[in-house]
Amino acid sequence: MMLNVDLAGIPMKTPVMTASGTFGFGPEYADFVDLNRLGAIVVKGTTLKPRPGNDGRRIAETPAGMLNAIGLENPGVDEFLAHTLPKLQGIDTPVIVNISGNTVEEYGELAARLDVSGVAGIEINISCPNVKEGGIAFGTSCASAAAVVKAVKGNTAKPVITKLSPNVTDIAEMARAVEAAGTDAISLINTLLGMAIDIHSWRPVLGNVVGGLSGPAVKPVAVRMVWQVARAVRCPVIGMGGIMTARDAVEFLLAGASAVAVGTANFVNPRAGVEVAEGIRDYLAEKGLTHVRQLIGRVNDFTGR
Amino acid sequence: MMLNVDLAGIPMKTPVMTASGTFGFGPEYADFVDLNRLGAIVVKGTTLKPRPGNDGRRIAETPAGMLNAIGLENPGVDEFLAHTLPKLQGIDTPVIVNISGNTVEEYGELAARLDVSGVAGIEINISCPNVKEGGIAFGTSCASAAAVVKAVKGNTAKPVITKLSPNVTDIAEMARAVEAAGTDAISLINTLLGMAIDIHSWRPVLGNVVGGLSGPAVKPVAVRMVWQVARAVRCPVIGMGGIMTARDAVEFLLAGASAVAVGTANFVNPRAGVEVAEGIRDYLAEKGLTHVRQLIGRVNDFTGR
Amino acid sequence: MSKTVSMALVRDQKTIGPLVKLLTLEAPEIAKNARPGQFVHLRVNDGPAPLLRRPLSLAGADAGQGTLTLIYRIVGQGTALLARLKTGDRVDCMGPLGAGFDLDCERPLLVGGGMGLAPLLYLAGALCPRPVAVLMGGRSQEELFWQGLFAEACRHIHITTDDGSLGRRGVTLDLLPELLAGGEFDRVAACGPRLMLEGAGRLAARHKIACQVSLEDYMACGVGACLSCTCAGADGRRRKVCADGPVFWAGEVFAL
Amino acid sequence: MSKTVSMALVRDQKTIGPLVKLLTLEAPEIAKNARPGQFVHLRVNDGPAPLLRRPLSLAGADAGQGTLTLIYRIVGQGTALLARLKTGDRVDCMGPLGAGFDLDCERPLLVGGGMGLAPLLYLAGALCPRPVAVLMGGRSQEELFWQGLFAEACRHIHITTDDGSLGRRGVTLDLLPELLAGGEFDRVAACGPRLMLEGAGRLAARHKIACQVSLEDYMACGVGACLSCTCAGADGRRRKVCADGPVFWAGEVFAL
Ligand SMILES: Cc1cc2nc3c(=O)[nH]c(=O)nc-3n(C[C@H](O)[C@H](O)[C@H](O)COP(=O)(O)OP(=O)(O)OC[C@H]3O[C@@H](n4cnc5c(N)ncnc54)[C@H](O)[C@@H]3O)c2cc1C
Ligand SMILES: Cc1cc2nc3c(=O)[nH]c(=O)nc-3n(C[C@H](O)[C@H](O)[C@H](O)COP(=O)(O)OP(=O)(O)OC[C@H]3O[C@@H](n4cnc5c(N)ncnc54)[C@H](O)[C@@H]3O)c2cc1C
Ligand SMILES: Cc1cc2nc3c(=O)[nH]c(=O)nc-3n(C[C@H](O)[C@H](O)[C@H](O)COP(=O)(O)O)c2cc1C
Ligand SMILES: Cc1cc2nc3c(=O)[nH]c(=O)nc-3n(C[C@H](O)[C@H](O)[C@H](O)COP(=O)(O)O)c2cc1C
Ligand code: FES
Ligand code: FES
Repeated sequence: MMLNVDLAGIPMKTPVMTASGTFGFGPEYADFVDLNRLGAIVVKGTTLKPRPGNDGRRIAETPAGMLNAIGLENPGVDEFLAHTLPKLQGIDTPVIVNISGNTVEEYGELAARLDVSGVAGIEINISCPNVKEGGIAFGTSCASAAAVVKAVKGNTAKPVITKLSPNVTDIAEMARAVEAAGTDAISLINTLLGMAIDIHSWRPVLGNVVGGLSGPAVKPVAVRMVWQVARAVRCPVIGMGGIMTARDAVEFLLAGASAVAVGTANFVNPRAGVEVAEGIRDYLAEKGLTHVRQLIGRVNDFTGR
Repeated sequence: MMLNVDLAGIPMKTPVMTASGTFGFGPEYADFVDLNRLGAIVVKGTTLKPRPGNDGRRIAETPAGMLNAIGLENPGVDEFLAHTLPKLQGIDTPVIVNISGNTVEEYGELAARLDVSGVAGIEINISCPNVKEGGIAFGTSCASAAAVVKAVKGNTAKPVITKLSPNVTDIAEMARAVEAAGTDAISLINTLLGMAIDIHSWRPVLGNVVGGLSGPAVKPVAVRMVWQVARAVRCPVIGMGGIMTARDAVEFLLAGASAVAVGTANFVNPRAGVEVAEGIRDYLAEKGLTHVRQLIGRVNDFTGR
Repeated sequence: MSKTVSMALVRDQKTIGPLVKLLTLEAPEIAKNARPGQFVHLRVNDGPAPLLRRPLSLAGADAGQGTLTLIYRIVGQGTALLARLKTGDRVDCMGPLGAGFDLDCERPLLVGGGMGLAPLLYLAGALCPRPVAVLMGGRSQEELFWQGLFAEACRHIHITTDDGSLGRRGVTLDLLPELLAGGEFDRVAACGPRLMLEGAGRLAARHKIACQVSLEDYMACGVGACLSCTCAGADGRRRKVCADGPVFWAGEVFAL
Repeated sequence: MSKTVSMALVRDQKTIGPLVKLLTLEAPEIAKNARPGQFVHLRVNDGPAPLLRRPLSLAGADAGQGTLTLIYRIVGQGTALLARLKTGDRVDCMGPLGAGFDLDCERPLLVGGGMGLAPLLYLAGALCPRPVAVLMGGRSQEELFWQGLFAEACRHIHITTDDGSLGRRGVTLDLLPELLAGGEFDRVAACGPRLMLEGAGRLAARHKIACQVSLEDYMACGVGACLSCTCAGADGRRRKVCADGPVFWAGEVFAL
C-alpha cells in the first residue's frame, strides 16, 4: 500500500500534513508522535517582523469546533531562520513555511528570505481572518490574491502553495486566479469567520471580537470547497477542515484533494497526523487498492456534472 | 418581562419564530407545542408551481449539524392558498410565507398572489442552495437580490423580509443592497453550502451532491454575520443558525437581532420554539431587565468598532 | 392518536442476537396510543453530536403496563449510544409517530427481512388469535432469533436464509410465490429492504391479495415537517414516509 | 520528563466539596514523570462535542502506585462529563504537561484561592517534611474542605473566607502582609485568581522573598503549539502558559 505522494515537487511519505498554526514548529509534539512519519509539517504563520498576536482571550470552544483569534503571534522570519529552522534539520519530513504579509512586497520579501535549504516549500496565507491589515483582504479578491502569488513566485524557486479563505462567494474563481498567477498547489480551507458572545458579560468571547472557526463542524463546507476547487484547477489541492480520522481524510481525497492536512485534531489527539495516515493505509487495503492516488477525485465518477 | 416585539409591522408575542422548512406549515407540530405561543411561523418555501424536490437522499447528519437538499418540495402557491392557509386561520400567530422564484418576475407574482388576509408577511428566499435555477444565484449578487426585493415590494402591501445567504464574501454589502431596495427586515443565515461523501460507495451522500449545512455547527458563523449585518443596516434583523437554547438566542439578540428563528432544533426538540422564548424570559428576569429590546445589539457596547 | 415527547424510563435492555438489542421502555402516554407499524423517534444524547433523533419501529407496546418494546441493530454511533442505556436511565422519546398497519384482515401473511421483522412482531401480537403466518428472511441462522420471538403469536413460521443454515436457502421472495399460491392468505404485510417490498407487492397483486408495506428513509423531524423522507407515490404525488407512512398500501407507492 | 498520552484507568472518584470532585487515575507513565505544578490534559468525551481537552492540575502523583490525583470543580459541560467517570472507566489523559514549581527552598508559604489549591496540595506533599505553611482563601467555610487535605503535609494552615465563616474574614491578600512580615519564609508559591497572584508577587518582592505563581489560561493544545495561551512577560516577550508555565517566577510575568 503506497501512501507516498509528490506534491508539486515536494516528496511526502504520506499524504497527511499538519496544518499551519496547529502543530507549532513540530518539536512541540515530538514526545507524542514520530515527526518522521508525517507527510509534511507546515509551520505556524511567519511574518517579516515579530508579532505579539492578539490581546485577550484567543480561543473559544463551539459545537464540534473552535474559534481562534491568535493573530499570527510569531517571532518573525529572522528568528525563524536563525533559531527554529536549524532545530528542524534532524527531521526527515519536509518543512513548509506558512507566510503572511501586510503588503504584496512583504510576501515577496518573505519568500526571498525563505529560499534557503531546509525549507521544502512556501504556503501563502492570504486567508488569516485574525489580523487587521493584509490577511484575509488578500484572500477575498482575485486580483490581490494573484498579485501576492506572483510576488512570491518571483522570489523563490521553492514550490508555492496558496491557501484559500473559505469566506468567499466563489471559491473556484479564487482558485483559478491563483493558479493562473502561477501557484504550484492550492490548500484549503482556512478558517470560517465566526463570533461568540458571552451572554453574562455581553462581551465578545474573543479579545479580537471575531475569530476563525475550525474543527469537525466545518468539514462539510471544506469538502464541498475542495470538490469545487479540484474540478476548477489542474494543480494539486491540499484538503483540510475538520479532519479527525482517516474516514474524514478519505472524503477529502475522494473530493479531489491530493493530500490532506490535520489541524484542530492535533489538539484533541496529538497522534492524529500519523493515525490518519495509518487509517488511510488500512482503508486502501480493505478496498484492495494499491496507491492512495487511486482515490483522488473519484467522487466525480458519480457527480455527473 | 416583556417578550413582545413588533417586527417591521408584524406584531409577535415572542421574538422566537420558526425557520422556514423546519416546521412544515405548523400543524405538523401541534401535538407537541401550542402554536399560539410562537412568535411567528414561517412556512416552507413556496413556489409558483408545485415542485417535487430533489431525488435521492435528502439529509445527512454531520458533526453538530446536518446537511439538507430537499430542493424546495412544495405543493405550489395555488394549493397553499386553497388548502393550507385556511387551516392556519385558527392559529393566533402570524404566518409568514417564504417564497422562491426562478425569475424576478416569479417573485413578484408570488408576492401578488400572497397579498391576502391570513398572510402576515413575506420572506424572500434568495438563498436556497438546493435548486438549480434561481435560488442562491439571486442571493450572491447585490444587483439581482435588489431586483427581487423591488419586484416583491412592488406587488405586496405586506411587510417583506429578505433572507440572506451566508455563502458570500461580504454579507454587509448584500444587506445594504436589499435594504436600499426596500426590504422591511432581513433574516439570516440560510444554510452554508456543504457536501458529504460516502467513503464506501464513493458517491455523494446527498442525491443533489451538495446541500445546506444547518444546526449548532454553524452558529458562530451566523452570530458573526448577524452582528455584521445589524451594524450595516437600520431595518430589523432576524437571526438564526444553530439556535438550540435560550442562551444561543440571547447571543443573537446581543449581536443585534431583533428576533430569532429556531430551525434544525425543532427536529431535535419539537418544543424548542416555546422553550427558547421561556428561557429568554427567565434570562431577562435573572438580569433584572424588563424587555427583550434591552438586549438587542448590546455586544456593540464592547466591540469598540 | 395524539403524539407526545417525554423522558421514557428504561425498564430493561438485553442483547438478543448479534449486535441486536431489545429495549423495554416505560412511556405510558405513547404505549396508550400506539398501533403496530408506528415508530418512535429517540434522542441518543443530550449534546449536539450526534444531533438528530433516531427512528425505531415499535416491536411491541403494552398499554396496560405502559411499556414499549424496541428491537434494533447497532449499526452506527446513535445505536451504539442507545445500547449503553441501562435499567433506570431516561431517554427522550417522541411518539407514536406515523401511520400503522391496517388490521382488517383474517388470514394475514407477514413478510419480513432483517430488522424489518421488528414492527411485524408487534403486528403479529395484535392480529393474534387470528391465524398469523410469518415469512422471515435473514443472512444466516444466527439472525433468526426472531423465530423464538414470533413463536407465541404465529401459527406458521417460514424461514429463508441466504446461506441455507436455517429454513430454505434463498431470500423471502424465493419462497413467497409458493406460499401465496396456496390461496390461504387475505393480506400480506411486509417490512424490509425496498426490493423485497416491491417484489412482495407485485406477487400479492398478482394473487389479488391486499398488501401493505412499511418503508424506511432518512428522517429528521419524523412528523412530516421537513420533507427529508418523501417518496414518489405511484400516482406521481409525493408521500411523507414519516407521516403518511411508514406503512402504505403497496399500490400507493409502487407501480405494480 | 517525557510526556505521553494514554488511556488512564479510573481508580476512584468522590465528591469532596460542593461540586468538587477528587479523581484518582492510574497512569504510571505520567505519575513517574510528574512534578508539582504540572498538569494533565483530559478528553472528556469520545465524540466531537465537547471538542477540546480540559486542563487540570495535578493535585498529587504517586510514582510508586502509578496514580494521579486530580481535584476539580464542576463548572461546565466538560467537567460535568468528567464527573460521570466511575471506577474501572478509562479516560484519555495527556501529560505531564508544563513546567512545575521550583522546590529549592526551606521555609515555603503556599498561597491558594479556590481551585488554585489543587496544585499546591501536590507541592505541599513534595516539600514535606520541610516546614510548609499554607494560606488558603475561599468564599465560605463550605469550600474549605481543603483544610483536611493539607493537614498532613502542612505545619501551619491560615485561612480566610469572604464571609468570615471560617478563619479571617477577607481574602488571602488581606492576611498575607502579616504573614510575610514575620520574616519566616524564604519562598512564596501561589495559585489562584490573577489579581491574587499579582498581589502576592508584589508583596513577596517587597519582602525580597522569591515568589512563584501558577497561571491559568484557555488552552487548546497544552504543549506550546497553538499559541492560545500566551501571555506578555514583564520583559515584553510572550510566554506560553502551557509550556513555559503554568508556573513562572512572579517577576517574569508581572511588573512588580
Ligand atoms: C421508520 C423507521 C423505523 C425503523 N425501525 C428500526 C427498527 O425497529 N430496528 C432497527 O434496527 N432499525 C430501525 N430503523 C433504522 C434505524 O433508524 C437506523 O438503523 C438508525 O437510525 C441508525 O442510527 P446510527 O446512528 O446507529 O447509524 P448512523 O449510520 O451513524 O446514522 C447516521 C444518520 O443516518 C440515519 N440512518 C442510518 N441508517 C438509517 C436507516 N436504515 N434508516 C433511516 N435512517 C438511518 C440515522 O438516523 C442518522 O441520522 C428504522 C428506520 C425508520 C426510518
Ligand atoms: C493549567 C490549568 C490547570 C487547571 N487546574 C484545575 C484544577 O486543578 N481544578 C479545577 O477545578 N480547574 C482547573 N483548571 C480550570 C479547568 O481547566 C476548567 O475549569 C475546565 O476546563 C472547565 O471545563 P468545562 O467544560 O467544565 O467548562 P466550560 O466553561 O464549558 O469550558 C469551555 C471551554 O473553556 C475552557 N475553560 C473554561 N474555564 C476555564 C479555566 N478556568 N481555565 C482554562 N480553561 C477554561 C475549557 O477548557 C473549555 O475549552 C485549570 C486550568 C488550567 C489552564
Ligand atoms: C489555533 C489555530 C491557529 C492557526 N494558525 C494558522 C496560521 O498561522 N496560518 C494559516 O494559514 N492557518 C492557520 N490556521 C488554520 C489551519 O491551518 C486550518 O486551515 C484550519 O484550522 C482548518 O483545519 P482544521 O479544521 O483541521 O483545524 C490556524 C488554525 C488554528 C485552529
Ligand atoms: C430541512 C431544511 C429545510 C429548509 N428549507 C428552507 C426553505 O424552504 N426556505 C428557506 O428560506 N430556508 C430553508 N431552510 C433554512 C432554515 O430556515 C434556516 O435558515 C437554517 O436551517 C439555519 O437555521 P438552523 O441552524 O436553526 O436550522 C431549511 C433548513 C432545513 C434544515
Ligand atoms: S422526516 Fe421530516 S417529513 Fe418525514
Ligand atoms: S495551549 Fe497551545 S500554546 Fe498553550
